Amino acid sequence: MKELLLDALHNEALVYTLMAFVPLAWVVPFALFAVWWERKISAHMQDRLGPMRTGGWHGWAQTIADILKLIQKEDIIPAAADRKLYILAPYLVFAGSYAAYAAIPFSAAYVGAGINIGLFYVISISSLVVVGLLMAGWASNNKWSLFGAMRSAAQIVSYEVPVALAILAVVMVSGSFDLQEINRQQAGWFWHWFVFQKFPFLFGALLIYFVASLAEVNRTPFDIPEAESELVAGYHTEYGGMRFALLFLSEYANMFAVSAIASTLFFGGWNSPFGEALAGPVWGLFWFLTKGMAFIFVQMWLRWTLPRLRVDQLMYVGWKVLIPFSFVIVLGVGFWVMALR
Amino acid sequence: MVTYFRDIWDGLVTVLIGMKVTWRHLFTPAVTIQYPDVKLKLPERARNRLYVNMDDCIGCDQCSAACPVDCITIETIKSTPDVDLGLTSVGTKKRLYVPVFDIDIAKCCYCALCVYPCPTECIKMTDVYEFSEFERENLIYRFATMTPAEADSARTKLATYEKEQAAKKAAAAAAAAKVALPAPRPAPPAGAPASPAQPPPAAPPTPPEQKG
Amino acid sequence: MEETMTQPPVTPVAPQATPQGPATVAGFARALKTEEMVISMGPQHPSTHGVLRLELVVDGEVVVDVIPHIGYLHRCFEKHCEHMTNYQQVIPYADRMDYVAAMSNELGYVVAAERLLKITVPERVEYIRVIMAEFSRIVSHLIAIGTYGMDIGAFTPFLYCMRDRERVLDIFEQTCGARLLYNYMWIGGLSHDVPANFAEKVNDFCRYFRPKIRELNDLLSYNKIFIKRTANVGVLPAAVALNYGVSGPVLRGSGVAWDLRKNDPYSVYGKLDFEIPVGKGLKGTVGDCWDRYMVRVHEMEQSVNIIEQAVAKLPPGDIAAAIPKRIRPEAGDIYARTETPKGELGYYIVADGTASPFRVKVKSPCFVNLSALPAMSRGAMIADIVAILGSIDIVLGEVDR
Amino acid sequence: MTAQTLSDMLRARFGDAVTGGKLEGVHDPWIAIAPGRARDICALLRDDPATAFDVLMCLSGMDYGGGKLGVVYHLDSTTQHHRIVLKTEVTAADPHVASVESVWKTANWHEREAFDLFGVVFDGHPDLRRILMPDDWEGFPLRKDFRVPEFYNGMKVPY
Repeated sequence: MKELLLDALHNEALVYTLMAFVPLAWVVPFALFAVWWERKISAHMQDRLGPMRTGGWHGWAQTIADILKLIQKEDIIPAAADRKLYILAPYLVFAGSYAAYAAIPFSAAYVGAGINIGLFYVISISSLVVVGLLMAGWASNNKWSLFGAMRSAAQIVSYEVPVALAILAVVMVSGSFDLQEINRQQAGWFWHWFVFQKFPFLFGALLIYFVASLAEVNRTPFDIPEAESELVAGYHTEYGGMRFALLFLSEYANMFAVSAIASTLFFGGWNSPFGEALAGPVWGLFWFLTKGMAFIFVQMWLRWTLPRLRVDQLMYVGWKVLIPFSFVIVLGVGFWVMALR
Repeated sequence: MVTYFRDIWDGLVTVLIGMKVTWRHLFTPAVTIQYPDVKLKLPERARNRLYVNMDDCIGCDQCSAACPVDCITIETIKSTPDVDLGLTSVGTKKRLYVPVFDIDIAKCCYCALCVYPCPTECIKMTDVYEFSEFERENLIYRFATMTPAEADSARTKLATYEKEQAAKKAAAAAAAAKVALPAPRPAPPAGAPASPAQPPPAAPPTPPEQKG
Repeated sequence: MEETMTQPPVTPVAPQATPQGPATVAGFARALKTEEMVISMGPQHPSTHGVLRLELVVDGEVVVDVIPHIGYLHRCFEKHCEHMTNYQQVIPYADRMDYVAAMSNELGYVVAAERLLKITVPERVEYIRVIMAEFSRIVSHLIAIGTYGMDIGAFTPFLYCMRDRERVLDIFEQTCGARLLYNYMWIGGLSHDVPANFAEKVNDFCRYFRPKIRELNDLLSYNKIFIKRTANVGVLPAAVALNYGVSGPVLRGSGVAWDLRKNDPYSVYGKLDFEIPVGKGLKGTVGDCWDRYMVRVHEMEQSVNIIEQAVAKLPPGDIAAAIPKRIRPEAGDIYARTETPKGELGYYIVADGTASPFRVKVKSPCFVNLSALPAMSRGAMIADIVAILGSIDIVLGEVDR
Repeated sequence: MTAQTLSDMLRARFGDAVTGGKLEGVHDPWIAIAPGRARDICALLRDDPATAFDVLMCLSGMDYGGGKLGVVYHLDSTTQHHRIVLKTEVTAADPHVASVESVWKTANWHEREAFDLFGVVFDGHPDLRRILMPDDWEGFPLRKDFRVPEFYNGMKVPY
């Protein structure tokens, strides 16, 4: 894609700028859709109908109306807030989650930046979100926000360890940090996907990655940073209007980012499940998004099923369950790879 | 160690059980209805907005006395013997004009205690439940059918009649050397009490009540 | 937030050099200068179940002390009663105390007033009252369980509970015309007899409801996360519970089999067969939040049993006792207590021989149960406070009256 | 234990502190006690295995009119299955009653409520503050001679 654009425009700076906006064309509609979708899923799981009026068919325009409302809302900054940090925080959070999209391979033909340490880049850049959340919580000057920010920092930092270890298992199998390379290695029929390789180690790695990524994106049962029954709304208690919308958007962007990584690492990314059939760049995009959305669905399904853990139990799950198991998996995969060499 | 693994196993299993439940519900029809488009039929006994059939009201004030929140205001004027106010549908003779019959539905607690004592069954709870208003004032329902002018003339008439009666009595009393009864209700200045814009004294426009 | 801070609230951490050289972890914690933080939970907070304000003294996430502040929903019930023109007018106000179980509140009041007047009501009335009070218990427990799930973070059980609750409210509405505040039980009788197909509807509900309890157990009660969040949390030992005078599921959750329907029977409970579920500490300690929660689940099952029996036994007859039009009890006082879903609801009525009560004091179960909150929650975490408060199941309308 | 034996026992034990009572012909038999001795009497009633009143069902403040206030204790025993009512009377001029908070924790909030609404002062209560009314409320609303103030903090009261 980059090559195509370069041929057409002959201006590297312009091409890179354009390339930077391409994922946005997915992220924003996705967030709008996912919010609506989540409402519908939650509603139907709860024997309700969810939004039904706005836009006619099943309230499809509900989130568009919501975002229009949020744009129009008065921009309120609490008097006692730390103004600069308060304003900066949502952008930082969004930047952190959006930056991860640079290395995500949407299709065989499109990846924002085909860097050979793509996986490593995604893990590290998404940690930027923590800084933003801490900033938001601190700058709001609200005790509940501060609790939320502190919890979120502790949680995300702790759960990066099992995430990284689960990813490491895949990296050991594939021998590459390059996400496109990992995709290419899973080409062929669906049993070539890494989730079915080195059974049960990589399947375990998938479980660990999935659970830990739920914690990374603050989804139930690990949504303690914004646990509405305890902390009102956690770090975004004091945010409203567009700033809140931005925090919300980045949350959904994050959800898709971790789902995309999961589908790339374990489910063949843009590879068709049927070998050469239905393959190709456009079909690749379709498979990739479908797999990502399937993960999003499971996240939502879990959210509307489970209660929430307590903060110390969250740490217990992270440090005493996920990390030991991921070490076992890393060891197992390591021996397997060594033995087969 | 055993507990450790059992906890993890239990956790996984119970999560899956829960997911099974919600998955099943994903495909169960919704129990909610699309309210303004679809409405449930209310049962016969539904207690909602109050309605007063003024043709049957005899002004006995029993509903107002039964009301625990004092949301009913009734004023009555005695009729003179020469007027026939007619009969109610249950055959009670009406003897009182009812120039004011106000219900502050914003205060009403829908307990229906006013419905039961009514001798002519003219006050009842209907099945109308959509009656929100932008102005609190509009929630004071004025059921009286008399115009202020009619009420005034009725009052004047009563006052004249009572004066005559008093005079007659006084004459009779003087004759019998007894004390005459004073007129119990002096004629009020014309216009003032029956002005429709004025809310009844028991129900001034109130700020939102801080309940719930 | 009540206290807006001008400075960020956490004091800068200044580790002091200890003479013993590098500190151990515990020693390091001691060397840190930490301060307790006072945080105001409520009156505007999603899980204080109304307008309760809890002043939490916290040390990080650990709660050092809880100071409840109540009175935000004080509606002068007792003062109102003294100003009513008759005893009957109190009932709509009694409805509004525990507004999720209004029938039980009415039952408590009419039982007290009828004892004061020394009248007995027809058997049919008693059975209908029991059916309604037990439905009321189901409704109240459904709300308690549903909102408890929500407090713990599970949203879906709440809506399932609301869905089932609506079915009971339909029965109420068909019977007396109102869904929430009924004014159904009157002194000496009822406002309406039950509708024509009442028994059929009630039995339909009972058949419908039993599987729903099992589903709720699958989804929430035995969920590992839910158990982890509630077992061993907010333990209230039986002796402390009695000393605090708590009642209802809170007391029974502590393992004390005390239910006024059995221990001080009123109405026709003596003729019905049911069990008193008590907390057994199956998942943790006796008297923890899970026990209190589970007592409510089992009580719903028992209520369904009671309702089925009562409907089967429902005798024909009149729905009002012969009582004078103007109720004027002799001078005297009475304390009558009934078992509402929340616990022991007592009415202390003092009559002075006039048509209106001289004094009505309500011993509200929520008020007393809430007063035990600090005893249950010292040393818990903030998330536990929510769990403990939810397991007490307060309704602020009754706490503040 | 019947109300009569209870009354006799208290009389034998506390003498003058038991000031009367009515045991027959009432809904709930009651014993009148001296306000200053309420704590001692209640402590005995709780601790004596024969009485074992382990639950304070209700504690009500009262205003009998004419400047006479009172406190009514409804006691219950979950083990002995008997009940008794204790009543004590004080004057509005000197409304001091011994607190039973140390006997039953139930009394803590109930006594605060009686203080809040009637102005009965409970000596020995650890935390006697208003509970239902705002902290800066003036007067005791459930007293018979209470008049609703016209303004509260500048807001008109019977709005």
